[in-house]
Amino acid sequence: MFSNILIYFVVIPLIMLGGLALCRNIKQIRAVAVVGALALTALSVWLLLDYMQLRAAGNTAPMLYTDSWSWFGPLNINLAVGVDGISVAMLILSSIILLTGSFASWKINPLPKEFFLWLVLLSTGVFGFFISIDLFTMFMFYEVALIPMYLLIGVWGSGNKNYSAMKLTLMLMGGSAFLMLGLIGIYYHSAPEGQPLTWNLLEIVNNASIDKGWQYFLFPMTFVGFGVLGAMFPFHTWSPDGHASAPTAVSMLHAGVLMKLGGYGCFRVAIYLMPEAAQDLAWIFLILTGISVVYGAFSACVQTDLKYINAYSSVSHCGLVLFAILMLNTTAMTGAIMQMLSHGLMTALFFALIGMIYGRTHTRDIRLMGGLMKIMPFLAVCYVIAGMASLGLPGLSGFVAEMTIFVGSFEHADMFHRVFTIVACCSIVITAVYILRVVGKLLFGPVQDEHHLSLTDAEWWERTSTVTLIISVAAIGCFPNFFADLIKFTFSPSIFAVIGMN
Amino acid sequence: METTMIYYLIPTLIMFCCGVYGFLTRKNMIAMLISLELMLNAVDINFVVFNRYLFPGQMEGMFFTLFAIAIAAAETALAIAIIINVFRAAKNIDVTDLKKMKF
Amino acid sequence: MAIPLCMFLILGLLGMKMSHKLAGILGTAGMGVTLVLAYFTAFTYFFSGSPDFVSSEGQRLQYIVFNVDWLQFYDNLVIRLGFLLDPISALLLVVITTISFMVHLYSNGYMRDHHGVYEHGFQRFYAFLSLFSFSMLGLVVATNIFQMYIFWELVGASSYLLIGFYYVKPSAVSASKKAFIVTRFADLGFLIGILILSFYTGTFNFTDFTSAPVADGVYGVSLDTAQGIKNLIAGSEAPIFMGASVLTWALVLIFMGGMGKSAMLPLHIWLPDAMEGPTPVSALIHAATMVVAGVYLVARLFPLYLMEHSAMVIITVVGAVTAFYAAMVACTQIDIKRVLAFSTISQIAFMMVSLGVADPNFHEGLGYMASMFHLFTHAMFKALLFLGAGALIHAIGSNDYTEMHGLRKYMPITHVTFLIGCLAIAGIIPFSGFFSKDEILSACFGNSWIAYLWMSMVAALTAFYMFRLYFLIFWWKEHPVRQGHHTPHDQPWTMTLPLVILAAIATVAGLIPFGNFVSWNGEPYDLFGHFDWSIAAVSLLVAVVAILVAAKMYMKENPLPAKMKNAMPTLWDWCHHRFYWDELYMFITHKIIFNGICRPIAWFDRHIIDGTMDGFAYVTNKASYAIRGLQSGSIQMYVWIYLIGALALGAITAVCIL
Amino acid sequence: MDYSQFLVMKQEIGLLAVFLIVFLYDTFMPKRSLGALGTVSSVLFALFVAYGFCPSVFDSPVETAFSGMYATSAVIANIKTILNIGALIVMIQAMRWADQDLVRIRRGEFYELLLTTLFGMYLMISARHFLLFIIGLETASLPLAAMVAFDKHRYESREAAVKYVLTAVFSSAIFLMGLSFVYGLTGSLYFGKIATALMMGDGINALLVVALAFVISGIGFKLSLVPFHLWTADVYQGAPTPVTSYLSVISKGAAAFAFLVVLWQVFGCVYTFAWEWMLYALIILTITIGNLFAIRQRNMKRFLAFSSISQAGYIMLGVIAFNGMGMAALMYYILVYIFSNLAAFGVIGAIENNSGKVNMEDYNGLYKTNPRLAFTMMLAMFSLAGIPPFAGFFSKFFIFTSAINQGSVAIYVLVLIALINTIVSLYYYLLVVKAMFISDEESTVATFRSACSERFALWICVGGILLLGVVSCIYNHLLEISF
Repeated sequence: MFSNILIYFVVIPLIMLGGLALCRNIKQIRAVAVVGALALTALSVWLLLDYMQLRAAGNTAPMLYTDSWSWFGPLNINLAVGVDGISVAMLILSSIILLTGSFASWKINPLPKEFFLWLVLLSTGVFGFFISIDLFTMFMFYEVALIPMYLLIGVWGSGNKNYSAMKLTLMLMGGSAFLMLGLIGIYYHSAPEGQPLTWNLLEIVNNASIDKGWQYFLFPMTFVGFGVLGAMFPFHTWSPDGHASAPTAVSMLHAGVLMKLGGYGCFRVAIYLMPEAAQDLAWIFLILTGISVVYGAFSACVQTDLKYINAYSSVSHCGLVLFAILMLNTTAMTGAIMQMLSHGLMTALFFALIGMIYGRTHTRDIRLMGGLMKIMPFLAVCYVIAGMASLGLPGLSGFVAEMTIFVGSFEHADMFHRVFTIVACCSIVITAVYILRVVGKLLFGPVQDEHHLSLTDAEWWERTSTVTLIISVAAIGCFPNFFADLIKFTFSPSIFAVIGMN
Repeated sequence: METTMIYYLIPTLIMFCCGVYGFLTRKNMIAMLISLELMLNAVDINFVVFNRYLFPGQMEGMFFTLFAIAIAAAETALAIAIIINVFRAAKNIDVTDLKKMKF
Repeated sequence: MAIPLCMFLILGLLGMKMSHKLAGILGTAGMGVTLVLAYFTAFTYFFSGSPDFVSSEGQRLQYIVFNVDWLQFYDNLVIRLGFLLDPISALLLVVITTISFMVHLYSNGYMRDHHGVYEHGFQRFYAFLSLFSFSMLGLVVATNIFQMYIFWELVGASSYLLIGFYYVKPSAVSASKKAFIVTRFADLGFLIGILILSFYTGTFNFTDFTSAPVADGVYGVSLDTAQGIKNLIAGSEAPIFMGASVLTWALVLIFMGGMGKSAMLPLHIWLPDAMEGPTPVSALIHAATMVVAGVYLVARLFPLYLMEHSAMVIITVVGAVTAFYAAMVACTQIDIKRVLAFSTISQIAFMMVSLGVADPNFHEGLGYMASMFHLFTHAMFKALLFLGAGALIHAIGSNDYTEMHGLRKYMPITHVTFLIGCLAIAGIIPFSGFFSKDEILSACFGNSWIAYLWMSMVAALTAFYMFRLYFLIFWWKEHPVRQGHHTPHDQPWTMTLPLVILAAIATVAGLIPFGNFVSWNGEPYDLFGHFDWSIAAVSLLVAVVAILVAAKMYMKENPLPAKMKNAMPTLWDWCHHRFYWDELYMFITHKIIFNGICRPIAWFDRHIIDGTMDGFAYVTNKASYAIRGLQSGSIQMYVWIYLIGALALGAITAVCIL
Repeated sequence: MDYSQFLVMKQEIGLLAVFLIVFLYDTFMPKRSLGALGTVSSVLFALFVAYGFCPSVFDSPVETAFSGMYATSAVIANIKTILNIGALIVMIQAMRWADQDLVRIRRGEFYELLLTTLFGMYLMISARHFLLFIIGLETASLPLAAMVAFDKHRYESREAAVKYVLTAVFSSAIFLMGLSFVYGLTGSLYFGKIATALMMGDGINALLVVALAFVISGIGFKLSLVPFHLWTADVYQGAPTPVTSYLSVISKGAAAFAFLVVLWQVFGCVYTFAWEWMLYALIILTITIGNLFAIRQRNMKRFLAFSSISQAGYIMLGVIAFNGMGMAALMYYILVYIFSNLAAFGVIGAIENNSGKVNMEDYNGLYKTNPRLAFTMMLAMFSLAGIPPFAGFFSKFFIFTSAINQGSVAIYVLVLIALINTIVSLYYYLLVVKAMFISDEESTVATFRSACSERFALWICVGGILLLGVVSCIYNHLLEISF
C-alpha cells in the first residue's frame, strides 16, 4: 500500500494532524505546519516531474499510478487512487496554497493549534479528493474537506461569521445531498446487467453502461452537486458571505482549492461519466454559468468590502471554469483547468493580501482606505500584480486561461454558443472595471485615514507567502504550454468520441 | 338463529371503541387505565372467537389470549404503581395536569 | 528586445535599492543599446539586399527571425512568440527605439525639480518605461495576431501604470483607469475579431493571412492569400452573420481594437485624460508609439482589409470624422497637452483615413505608404512637440498656456524647436510633415474629391490650432513678472539635446525616399515620380493661410479671439467641452451601467437569490413553529394523533390499493 | 419436551445468568459492598459481551427451538451483541448517576431492570411466533416504564413515566388488535405460516391493510416513527439521562430490527401492495417532522429525542430496501448510532451530573472550560449528522445505497427527500457545535473532571466513532451474514 506515491498525499497530512496534536507551543505548531506543507509541495513537484517522465516515455494509460485497495469489499468500494495531468496540476495547486496559507496564518489567534488541525484536516480532504478515482472515497474526501470550514469560519472568522459559516456549510451540504444521490445512482448503473457494480471511475467509463434516460437524471444531480461548490449561479450566495467572514488562510484555501473541487468534480464525474447527457443538457448549465460569469462581475463592481469584491470575482471566474467545461471540447476544457489553476493561485494571493491589509487597517471597506501604495508599498505592488492577473494581463496566468477558454468556446459555430461566448468575453472588461476601481481607491489616491500612516509593510512570512504565489502565477503566465500539455493529454479522445466531437 | 362469529366480533369492536373513547376523554388516570383494559379485553375476545370459529382445530388463539391477559395484568400493575407515585406527589391524578413538557 | 525586459525586471525588483542616478543611467544605457541594435537591424533589412529580405524582383519580403510555440490550443492553432521582420516592423523598430531613447534621456532631466532632486519613484518610472518599450517592440515584431494581442495588452497595462504614475493625484488615477478600461473595451472587439478569424482560418499567423511563402521563414505579401482566406470563409457553413460577412465582422471588430488604442471616435476619450501622466510618457506613448498601434494593426492586415470594401469604408469614415472632430476641439483647448493630444488624435485619424482610402489600383496603394510615412514623421515631430511642451511645463510648472505667453526670449532653444515642430505638423515645405501629409491628401484625392476636401479642411484646421498654440505660448503678450518664480530658462542638456535631435529629424525626414522602403506589398514605390505638385501647392497654400489667420488672431494681444468666441457661443462651448463625449460616457457608465445594471444585480443577489436561500431557512423555521402544536403535552392528544395516524395509514393505503 | 433446545438460546441464558448474579449480589451482599454493584455488573456484562464474540455465538448457525417459535442465526446473534455493546456502555455511563444519594439505594434495580428489558429485546428479535414476540415486546417495554420513573422525586420523571406507560399500553392494545385481525385472516401466529397463508390467499384485502397498519403502528411506537412518536420527546426529557440514552439507542435498535424481521418474514409477500407506500409516508414524515421539531429545541435531551426520531426515519430506509444490503446497513446503522448517540448522552450526562445543566445555552463556550467533553460532543454531532470520516457518514451512505438498490424512481425521490433533510439535521447539530466552540459567551459550566467511568465510556464511544467507519471489516462482516 505504501509503495504508491499518491497515498502519501493523505498520509502526510495525517501525520501532520498527529504532530499538531502533540504540539505544545506556537513554534512547534508552525514548524509542523510548514514542514508538512513543504513536504507536500516537494512531493507534488516530484510527482509532476515523474509524471511528465512517464508520459514522455510513452505511457498512454488514462491514469497513472493507479492502485486499488479493497475497502468495503462486498460493495466493491475500494480505496482507488490514480492521477492524470489534471489531478497533478490540482495537487500542486493545493500544496502551494496550503504552504502559503500556513505562512499567511503565522500569527493566527486564538487557538492556533486547533486552527491548524482543522486546516490540515481540510487539506487532507482536498488531497484525498484529487487522488481518488473511486467515487465513494472521492465523495468521502469531498465532505471531509467541507466540514472544517464551518469551524474555521465560525471560530476564527470575522464579521457576521455565525450566519456565514452556517450558510456556507448548509448550502454546500445541500449540494452534496444531490451529489450523493447522483453518485449512488451512478453506482447502480455502473456495469451492464450481470456484471459486478463498481465505484471505480475508469471502470465505469469502460463499461459505459449508464443508459441515456438515467444520464438525464444523474447528470444534473452530480453537476448541480459539484456546481454548488463551484459557485454556479444561483447557488453561489454562500461564497461572498463565506469568504468575507473567513480568516485569511481559509479564504485562500477555500477560494483557491475548495472551489476547484467543484469544477474538478463536474468534469471528472458529471461529464466524464455521462457524456451523452452532458451533450444534451449542457445548454441549461451553459446559461446558468454564463449568467454567473457576467453576473458575478457586475456584482463585484458595486461592492465596497474587499472580500466581497473578490468573492464575486471568484463567482465570475469559477463560472468561467464551469462554462468552459460545458463547452465539451479539448481546448475549452484545457482552458478550464488552467483557469482553475490560475484562479486558485491568484485568488489565494488576493485573499492573502486582503488578510494582511485587514490585519493592519482593521477594515476592509475600500471607502475608508486609500493611498496604501505609499504606506505599504510591498503589499500594494503585490495587490496590483494580483489584480493584473485577475483582469487577464498577458504574462500572468489569468490571460492564458481565459484565452484558451475563449478560443475553445468559439469552436462551437452555432448562434447559442456564440452569443454566450461573447457574453463571457465581456466579463474581461467588467473585470477590468472592478479591479481598477479597487486598485484606484485602495492603493492610489491620497491617504484616507491618518492612522494608517503609522502602519508597517509586510513581514517576512507574509513576503514568503505572497512571493511564492506571484512566482507561481507568473510561471503559468509565461510558460503556458508546459501546463497546457500536462493537462491536454488527459482529455483522451475517448471522452469526446462518445459525444461525437474531436 | 345460529350464533355466528359476527355476533361476537361486533361487540368486541364496540368494546374496543369504547375503550378508545374512554381513553381519549377521561381525565382520571385510573379511568383511562380501565379503558385500556377494555381495549385489551376486546382483543382477547377477538382471538378467542377467531380461534373458536375459524380455526377450531388448534389452540393458538386461546393460548395467546392467556398470555395477553397476563401481560395486561402486568401492565396495569405497573401503571398503577406509577399513578400512585404521581398521586403521592400531586395529590391528584388528573391527566390534564401532566402536560408541562411540550412543544 | 530582451534588453528592455531585463531592465524592467532589474529596475523593478532592485530599483528601491539603487540610487536614482544609477537607475536613470542604466535605463537610458539599456535603451541606447537597443537603439543601436534596432538601427542595425533596420539597416541590414533595408540595405543588405540579402535574398531573405528582398526577392529577385525587388519585392521586400517578410522574414521570420524566430518563432517559438508559446501556447498550443489544438493541433494547428498555436500562439507563437516570434520576430517578424518586414518593412513596417523595421520602420517601427526605428521609430520606437529612437523616441524611446530620446525620452529616456530627456526624463533624466525632466524627472527632477529645479534643484536636481529626483522625483519620488524615479526608478519605478524607468522600470515602467522599459516595460513599455519591451511591450511595444514585441507588438511590432509580432508574427501572429495573438502575439500582437498579448503585447497589445501589455502595452495597455504599461500605459496604465505610466499614466497613473502620480498615483497620489486622484485625477491621474482616474485617467489611468479610464485609459485602461476604454482600451480594454476596444480590445474585447479585437479579441472577438481574432477569435472569429482564427476559428475560420485555423491560424493566427499574419503570414498565413496576407503572404505567400517564398522560402523557409520568408514570405512575400500576396493578395492571393488574402483572397484565399476570403474564399475559405465564404465557403464555410455560416459565412453571413446578421447581414454582413463573417470576414467583415472580424475585420471591423479587429479595427475596433485599433480604434481603442489609436483613440478614434468614439473611443478617443481616454487620450486627452491620459495627459495626466508625466510629459515624457505622453510623448512616448500617447503621441509617438502606442497610439499608432491601431494604424499598425490595420496596416499589418492590409491585404485582408482590401478584401472587404465595407471594412475599408468604415475605417475611412471613422478616421475622417475623428480627424475633423479632434481638430475642432483642439482649437479651443487651453491646456497645451490637451491641444497636443487632440492634435495627435487628429493626425492618427489622418493615417487611418489614408489606409482606408488606399487602393492598389491607384498609385499602387499610395495611401498605405503615405500612412506609414506620416506615422514616421508624425512620431518625430509630435514627440518633439511633446518634449518641448514638457520643457515648458517643467519651467513654468503649469499646463495652462494662460500662464505662459511670450516665452520666446526666455527659452530660445525650446522656442525654435517647438516652431519647427509646428511647421512640420502644419505641413510647410520642406519640413517632414509637408511630404507625408501631401501623400495622404493625394491618396484621398485618388479615392474621392469629398475625402480630399474634407481632409484638406482638417489640414487647415491643424495648421491653425498649432499656430494658435505656438503664438499663445511664445507671443501674445509679455507675461507680468512671475511672483515668487525665478525666470523661466532653457533646461539642462539632457532635455534640450533630444529636442534638438528630434527637430533635426523633423526637418529633414520628409526628404527620405520613403516609398523605396515601405509600400503595401513590399515593392519599391517611386515617391517623387508620383508627386502631384498641384495638390502639394494647394495644401501648402491652405496651410499658410491658416497660419496667417492664426498669426492675425494670436500674435499680439487683441480682442479678436474673444469676439470669435462670442460670435459662435454654442459651437465654442461644444468644442471646448469636447462635444460632451466625456459626459455622455459618464452618463452611460455611471448612470446606466453602474446604477442601472450593477446595483440592481447586487440588490438582486442580496435580496432575491440570497433571500431565497434565507427564505428556505425561514420557511423551515416557521414550519417548525407552526407544527409545534402537535406536541401539545397532553397524553390524550398524543393517542388521538396516534390513532388517526394508524387509521389514516391503513385507510389511505387500502383506498389506493383496492 | 426436549430440554436440549434451551441450549440454542445461548445468549438468553447467558444474560439470565448475569441477571441472576447481579440480582443475588444486590440482594444478599452487605450494604457496604453495594457500592461496587455498578462495577460488578459492568464487568460481568462485559464478560458476557465478550462471550458474544465466541465463534459458537458469533457464527451461530441457523437454529430453531420450541417448534419454531424461537430462532437464532449469525445475524440474530450479532444484532444481540450489538445491543449488548450499547447496553454495556449505558451501564458504565450510569455508574456515576447511580451513585447519587437519591438513586443509590435503588441502583440494583436499575441494573436488573435494564437486563430484563434487554432480555425482552432478545426474545423480540429471536421470535418467530407472535406470542413470543409480544412477550418480548412487553418485557422490553414495561420495565422501561419503571426505569423512566426512576427519579420518582422529580416531577419530569413522573410525567414522563405516566406518558410512557399509558401510551405504551395503548399502542400494544392497537398492536394486538391488528394481530388479532392477522390471526383471523391466516389462522396462525407463526411468522412462517402467516407468510405462507398470505401467499396462498387471494392477495390483499382491506382488513389485512388495516391490520398491517395497526401492526406497523404498534412497532412504530417503539421506534417512535411519526405520527406514533409523540411520547418520545417528553419521555426522553423527563427520564433520567442513562435511561434516556438506553431508550434512544438500545430499545430503538431492537425495535428496528424486530420491525424488519416482522415486515420481511411475515408480510414480505405483500411488500409492494401494502406496506411499501406506508413506509414511504412514514419515513418522510418521520424524518421531516423529527427535524423540524429538533430545530427549536433548547433542552439537550429533548433535542436528541427529536434527532433520534429523524434517525429512526433513516433506519427505516434499511427496512424499505428489502434486501440483504438493507439488513446489513440497518444493523450497521444501529451500531454506529449506538456509539454516536451514547457519546452525546455521555457528555450530557457528565455535565448534568456535575452542574445540573441540560440546556443548549449552558453549552455556550464549553470548549473553553471543558475542551475534551466539547470535542467528544462535536464528534458525536458530526457522526450523527453523517460527516466523514466519522462513522455516521458510512452508516448513512450505506443505508442510502441499500435503499436505492431497489431502483424505482419513487425510491430516488424518497432518498432525495431524506438527503435534503440531512441538511436540516446538519443545521441543528451544528447549533450545538456552534454553542460549544463559537459562542463568545462565558461558559456557565465550570471546568471539571468527569468520573472515571464516564470517561471510560466516552473513550469507548470516541473510539467507535472514529474507527467503525474506517475499519471496513465490521460492515463487511455484517453484510456477509445478512440474508
